[in-house]
Amino acid sequence: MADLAVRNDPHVRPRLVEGDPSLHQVTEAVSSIIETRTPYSWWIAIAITASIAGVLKLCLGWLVYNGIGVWGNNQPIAWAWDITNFVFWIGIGHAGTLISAILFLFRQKWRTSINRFAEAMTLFAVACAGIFPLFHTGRPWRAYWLFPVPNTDLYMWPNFRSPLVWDVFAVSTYATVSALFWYVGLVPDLATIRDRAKTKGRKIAYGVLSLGWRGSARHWRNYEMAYLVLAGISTPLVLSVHSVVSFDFAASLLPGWHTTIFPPYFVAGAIFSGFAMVVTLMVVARWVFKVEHLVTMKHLENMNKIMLATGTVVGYAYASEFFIAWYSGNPYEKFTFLNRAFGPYWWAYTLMVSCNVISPQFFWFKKLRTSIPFMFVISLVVNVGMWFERFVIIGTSLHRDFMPSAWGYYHPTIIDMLTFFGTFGLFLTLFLLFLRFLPMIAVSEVKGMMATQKMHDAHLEAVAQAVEH
Amino acid sequence: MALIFPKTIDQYVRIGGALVAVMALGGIGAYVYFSHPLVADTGYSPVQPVPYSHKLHAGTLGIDCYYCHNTVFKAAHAAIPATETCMNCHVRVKPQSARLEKVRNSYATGEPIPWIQIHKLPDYVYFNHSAHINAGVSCVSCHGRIDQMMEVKQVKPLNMGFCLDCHRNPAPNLRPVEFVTKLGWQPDRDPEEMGREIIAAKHINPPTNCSGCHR
Amino acid sequence: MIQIKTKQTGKKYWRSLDQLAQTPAFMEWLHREFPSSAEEVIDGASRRNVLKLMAASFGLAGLTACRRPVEHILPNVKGVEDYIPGKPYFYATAMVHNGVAQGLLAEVNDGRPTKIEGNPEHPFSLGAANVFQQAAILGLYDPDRARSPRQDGKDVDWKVLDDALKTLSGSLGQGDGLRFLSESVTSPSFAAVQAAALAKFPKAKWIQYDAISQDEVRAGSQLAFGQQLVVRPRFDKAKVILALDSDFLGLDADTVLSVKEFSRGRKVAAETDEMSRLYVVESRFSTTGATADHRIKMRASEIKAFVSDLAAALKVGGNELKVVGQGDKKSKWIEAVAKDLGANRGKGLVVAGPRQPAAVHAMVHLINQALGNAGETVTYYKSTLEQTRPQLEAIAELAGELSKGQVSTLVILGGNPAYSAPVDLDLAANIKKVATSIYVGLDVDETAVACKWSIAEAHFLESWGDALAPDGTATIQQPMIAPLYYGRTQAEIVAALTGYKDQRPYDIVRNYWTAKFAKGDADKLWRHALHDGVIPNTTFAEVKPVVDAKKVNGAIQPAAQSASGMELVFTPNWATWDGRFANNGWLQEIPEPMSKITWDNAALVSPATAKQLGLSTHGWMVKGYKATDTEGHSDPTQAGNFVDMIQIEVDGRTLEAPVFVQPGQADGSITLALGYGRTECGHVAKGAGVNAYKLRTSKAPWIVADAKVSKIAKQYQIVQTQEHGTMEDRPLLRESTLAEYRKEPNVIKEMLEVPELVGLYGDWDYSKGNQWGMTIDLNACVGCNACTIACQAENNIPIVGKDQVNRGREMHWIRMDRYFVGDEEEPQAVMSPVPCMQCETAPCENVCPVAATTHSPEGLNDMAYNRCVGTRYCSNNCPYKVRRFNFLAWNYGTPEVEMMKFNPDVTVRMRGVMEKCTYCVQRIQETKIQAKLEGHRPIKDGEIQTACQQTCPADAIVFGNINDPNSGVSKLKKQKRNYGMLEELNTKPRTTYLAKLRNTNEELEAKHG
Amino acid sequence: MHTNTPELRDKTIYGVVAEFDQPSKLVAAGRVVHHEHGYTKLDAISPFPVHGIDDAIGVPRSILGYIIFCCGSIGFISVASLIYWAGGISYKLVIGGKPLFAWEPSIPPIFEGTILFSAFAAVFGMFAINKLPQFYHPVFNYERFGVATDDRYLLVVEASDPKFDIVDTQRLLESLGAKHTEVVEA
Repeated sequence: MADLAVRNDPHVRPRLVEGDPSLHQVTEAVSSIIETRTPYSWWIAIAITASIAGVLKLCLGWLVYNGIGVWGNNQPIAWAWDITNFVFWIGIGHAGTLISAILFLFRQKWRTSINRFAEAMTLFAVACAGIFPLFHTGRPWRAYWLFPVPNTDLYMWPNFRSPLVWDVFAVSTYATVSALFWYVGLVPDLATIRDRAKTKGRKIAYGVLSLGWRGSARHWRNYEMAYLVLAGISTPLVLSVHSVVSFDFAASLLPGWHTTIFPPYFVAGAIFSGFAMVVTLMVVARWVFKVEHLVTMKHLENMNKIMLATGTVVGYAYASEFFIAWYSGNPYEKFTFLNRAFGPYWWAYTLMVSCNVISPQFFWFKKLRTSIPFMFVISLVVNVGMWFERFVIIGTSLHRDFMPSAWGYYHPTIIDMLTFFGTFGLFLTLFLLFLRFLPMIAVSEVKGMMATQKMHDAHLEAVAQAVEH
Repeated sequence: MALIFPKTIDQYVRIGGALVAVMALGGIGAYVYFSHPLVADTGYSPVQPVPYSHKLHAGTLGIDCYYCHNTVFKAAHAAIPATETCMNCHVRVKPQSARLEKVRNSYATGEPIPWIQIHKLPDYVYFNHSAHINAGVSCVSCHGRIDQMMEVKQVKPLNMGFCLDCHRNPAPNLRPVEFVTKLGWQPDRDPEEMGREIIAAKHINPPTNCSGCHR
Repeated sequence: MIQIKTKQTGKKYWRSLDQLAQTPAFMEWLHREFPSSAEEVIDGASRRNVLKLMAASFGLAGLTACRRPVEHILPNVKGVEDYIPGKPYFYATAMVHNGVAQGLLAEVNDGRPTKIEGNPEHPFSLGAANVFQQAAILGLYDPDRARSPRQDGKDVDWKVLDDALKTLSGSLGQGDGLRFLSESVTSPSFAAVQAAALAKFPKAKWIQYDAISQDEVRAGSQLAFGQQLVVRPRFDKAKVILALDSDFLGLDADTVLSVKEFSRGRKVAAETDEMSRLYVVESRFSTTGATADHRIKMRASEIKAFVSDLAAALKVGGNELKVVGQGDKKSKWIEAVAKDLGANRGKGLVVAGPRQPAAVHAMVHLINQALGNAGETVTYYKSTLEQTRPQLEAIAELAGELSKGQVSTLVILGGNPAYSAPVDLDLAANIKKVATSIYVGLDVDETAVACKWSIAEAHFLESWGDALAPDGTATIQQPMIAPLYYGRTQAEIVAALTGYKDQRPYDIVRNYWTAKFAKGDADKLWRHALHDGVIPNTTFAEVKPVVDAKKVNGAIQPAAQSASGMELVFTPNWATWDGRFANNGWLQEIPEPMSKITWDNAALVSPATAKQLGLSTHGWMVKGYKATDTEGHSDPTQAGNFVDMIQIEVDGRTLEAPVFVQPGQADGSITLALGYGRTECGHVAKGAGVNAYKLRTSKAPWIVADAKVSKIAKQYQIVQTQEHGTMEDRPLLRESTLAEYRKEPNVIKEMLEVPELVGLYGDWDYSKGNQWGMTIDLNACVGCNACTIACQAENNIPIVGKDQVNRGREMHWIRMDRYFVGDEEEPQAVMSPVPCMQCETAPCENVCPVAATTHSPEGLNDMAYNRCVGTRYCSNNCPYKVRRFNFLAWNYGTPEVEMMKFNPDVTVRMRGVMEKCTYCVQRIQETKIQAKLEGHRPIKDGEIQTACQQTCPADAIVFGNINDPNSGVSKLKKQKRNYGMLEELNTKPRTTYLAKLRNTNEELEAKHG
Repeated sequence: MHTNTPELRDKTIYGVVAEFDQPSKLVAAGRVVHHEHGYTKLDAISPFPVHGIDDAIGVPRSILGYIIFCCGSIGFISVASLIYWAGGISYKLVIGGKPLFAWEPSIPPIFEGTILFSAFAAVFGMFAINKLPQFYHPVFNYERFGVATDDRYLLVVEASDPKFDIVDTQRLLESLGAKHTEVVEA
């Protein structure tokens, strides 16, 4: 009765955990996933993804053996799918940190159910992204020259004016910090798994991983401080990473690249694609692992709202690029953008706009926003669109720049395609391992969130009873 | 709950951690040492087909480097002498010596003597002997005291850093041209100061940009 | 002396490579680097995977930085007098091209000729060389060259051949049934051997035949003057030039002199300077047409009518023909040109191309005489080596004799006639009927296969010889290296066969000349001749002939025009000439100047004709981002360069050829280049183009009046280095008219309005010391590609093959840009080489993450290959797109012998690194060091020449110190014509351009550009 | 009947553990034990950070923040000086006509360096202060320790506490609503 009153009260947020489970049930729900016997379906899945990752390995081997020529890159399109894939994956890698850091700072309680998942995704996406800057070099075995390695031999240092060196700093920092952030979050949950472990092997394995965590109040004290600071520094970090990636283009003088709008535009795009990927994976995972009550429609809907917002920002960026191209009166700029939209790559451009700007607009409607199959499809569409956004930016700007005599066109080779395809294999393989061996939901955080919610409810009940009298 | 780890575990963990740290540092140290040009690039001293002793010829007998390596003042390459050059003397000096057999054969058959190259720069480096010699850089600066070596050995690393050190501050390695082949020569005054004078006199301004050596 | 030296050192090098290739170190390395050893380093489509993998010393040396395989030094055994290892030497020689010789210098590094330059002493080179001469180096080291004598297709020992020749020469008797077939004999000493042979065998015959023959020219002079004369136009003296189907700046130029002299007349320093005017009438859009101030396209077969109308307009001779059946435009044109020529009596010049019939040439002589140009702008010589007999007639007779079996012994000396002779003579088959057929040639080609015996010929860089320049100036051809495969010269073989007094080529040449020299100091004169590359007082006698106007006017009466059928015109081509250079990768990959096609020939048709034939048309005038233009032409970038194919039929014989739509091509006229579609050839030539000789009969060797043409249901992918034809109204290559430039000299600069350009930081100080810079004069450049090949040879630039060019990976450091301007009806074109601009604020440098490309204190944009990791970011950020990336291991495939071409002063780049023009920094460094050794003297202006500058026949490229106000380059940069390409980006390019000026005739100006 | 003798305490007993089923009860109990009875050597163990427990049992403020700040500053300075030294001192190369060192292009690397150092400080600093990894701890001897990482809350009173007495302390805790109490040995 009173309960009902509360539920119907518009001022009360819908619950982030449904069915009002006990803390123990939460622990069960999450832990049991990795404690039960490995299902055959998992073996089959990882067999497939691992072999796809194998394809990636072969492609890279062939690439290193023969040279960049096995890809379709040419003059003038010296960067093509390689950097496109890099930016694509890096972009996807942004949702995780965003959720764990920024939403944390904004005290967005709903993040707790999905942040672990998203952080894992971040790590694996960054791992895939990292492949390309390394292997797109003509002599990968010399790529360490991009790092400021002290050397007694050459007396040479990287050129710190180059956006690529900024990239090296940004991406490596981002990968490291995300990994730390992720692990710190894992420690208490690993302790939980440790204490539930039955076999000696698991006991030792999780015992070592959890570093002997025991949830002492003193630990929690420092822990929360560390977590807060990590969130605090990760927020500017995550924004800086994609800004720096955008500098690769913005800092050049190529029409279509040399644009001040790039940093915010890229960050928005990154968040956009990142959330799309989270939705794609989450929709599947929550269904497979029966955690719908922990990852509720509320979570998904919020993510869809964010996609709607960022998608619209991206659309605005596309529009303003055109406006500036016209308004600047720079003939090269003007040409580049007309060429983008109506030139040889018109199809890529059209695809990009329809996927990234139009498709998310459906999320204005709550009905669609809360329809699992629909959001799944849209999230896939958005991922496609965002890949094409990067290709359009790189490809169409390069293939026709200042000198018509040097214009060209780009045809991907089979190696190009298989390499990109292979990265998905790597990504999913890592993901399956994560789902198998680590708690996919931040148990302790969820519990903490539930506890506060319970207090909140208790308070409301009191109020409700007061009203009844 | 049954303990997973015994009471004593933590001290072992600490000891283990300490060991790992020490080994890591040691590894890095070893790498730096063994990869350092001074260690890695020096000391190469293969056995030559003919047991020719620079110590004897250049040192004891005091034959000028220029007598055999006769192109150093004119050309980029310091020519390896033709067999003929050896025979100039050895038709009379020790004409029967067994150790000179290969030389005599070469002279007779026209088959060159396969000397083994010791001082070798990568093929993307373009070093010009004449430019350095005429500026007053002595052979000794890069080759060491050849005149004291029975078998020639690389004593200078000859890596890019080595070149740059001198190109940035040539003064210590400069001397009047007439002494460049006098490996043991010591100036009677402060070499630095003398070097600076030579630099001023010859407007010596060694390049430190890439195309100075790489083309 | 020289021969001995080169032989010795040459062999040394050779031997040392062999040894290196066998060292365990190398073998181990080879296997470590290429587990699959020989095959497939590069993807299948590349032409290189068929050559086996033998990357010997260079790859090895490149690795010694990290590993240390034992490397041997192999000194000479006997010291060689004043020879310094590693120092290049230059020797004078000459190359015969298109029937005349041009003096050259060959750079020899440790016994390996590595680079060809023009001989400044030689009157027909003046230091310049053309593409064919530049590429001769690669021809010398062509791994597919014939390596030994062959009997019935099997290699045999030289001994066997010598015996065979001895027995044969004994059995020749009076020489009946003995026939010699050679190309035009241009060597006096060889002519002596020839004469001796014919004297010894009176019944024998000697036939001379060139695929690209000058028959019509000779006949023309015979007709006009009643005697054969060498015509020597002097383009520098002419104020008004009319070229009738004459590509005298391109394919019809026998030496580079015509370009040299013409460009002299086009140099404009001050606004007040005079400048010659060039009218061109032609069917194919040639580089000459592109250079012209006024050009109209016209079917080659209508030139005859045109010239007679012109004569009429000029009131020349008795000819009173009225201008009939001529379009208004054309008659206007004729009037204007006639007026101009008339106004410039003695300062005008009319020239006709070798494809035009004798009558046209005769009439041209008549006009030149009537206008008083003869003796002024054109002079005539009496050749000592004249050919009285028309070549076609001679070879036709030979073919007859062969088919009737009247020939017992046929000696073919070069020229590959089995491939290039008129198809109706069916020479290849007829040769087989001969009992003893001997072929002397460089390659195992179609003729070699047809003959019983084929003998490996010595390359001209391997052999002693001599030859005459157009005006008779003689040059001794001396070898730079001993014959790599022990090949023989033609003279040597004939001498052996006919028992000539001298047998060794050296004696044949030397004795011939020393006999001519004054007794006493013959030796001295001989040495001088060798040193200078020119033998003094050997020019032909100049004559002042009179034209028989009556005969000429009689001959010119135009036959009834068969305007109905499609006209087919044959031309030589820029890559293989008449087919002889087909296996030369440098030439195959050089883009044809107007169409930019590489590795192929194609039937050139005009857009209108293409439409008429229902062919898909690539619009090279398509503008902007649109996929097609208003005419519906598709942009080739978007069409993927797949073109339709047509079938051409000429009296019964058919040929399928890809079509290429070329603006400026005369409507109803197809141009098809000879020299492609070789069947018996090396790896490079395989599959390149279609064989136009299959349509070329002795009846119509140049112009087929009515060929039947039909579209066929096939497509073909042609490959170009430049796919977009228009400049998109961007002020990249700027041009104006002389008149306008005189009115408003700032017109060039005003083509671009830029706000004041300010950098975020102050500028670097380049005010001290040598500061290198370059100017490129668009007014002089004729787009001949010589610079590109010179650069390729100087800087060890690899060949990538058709497939890789198609992928956009050609490596040329200095590319030739060609843009069409004006209307599509009568388009003009502007061409210019584009090297690295050496920007002072180079965008490429900022973005390189490892500082592999940085700036030198002398303003060079250095590129350290060994530092490059290959991110290709620099290329993306280069607005001129002049950086080139080693997408694959272009050099690993290089066969051993071909590696002798490498310039030891330039790094051979490995796979995965970026490369680019460096202003030939190796030459700069050499000179700077030389100057230091000579007491730190300043470097003289012009002392350093970049490879492109040195060989440029038009002297369009000038390089030097821009800090020195008196240097040539600074003076040019002060001109009002001077501008920096894309300077609005504030890149501060060191390479700037001098805008093109067209000296237009205002009467025609009004009508069209 | 134990008596509260020091020897006994030091040798064998670590302390008393009391188990609660509500965070609120834990906090309440902690407050009573600490503030009213003046126990000082206390610890609370919970599956998630329980708010208010810190002041309840008197856990001092964390010093982690200062550590992080210092390391962050070190990161800033070291990267900035690296760039300055590499381009401006070690090898002066003219690149694109730009000055040998300028702040604008150096900002991104410096920023990232600062972040990286701070992050390391935050994580490893936290582990250090918490003395992790520590694979053995007496509270693990608590029979039902597993529940502490699931849904129960433990209050630990160490034997080293001067006011500690096995009997009294245990009683006290039970009186505060502990579901279960137990003495754990060291």
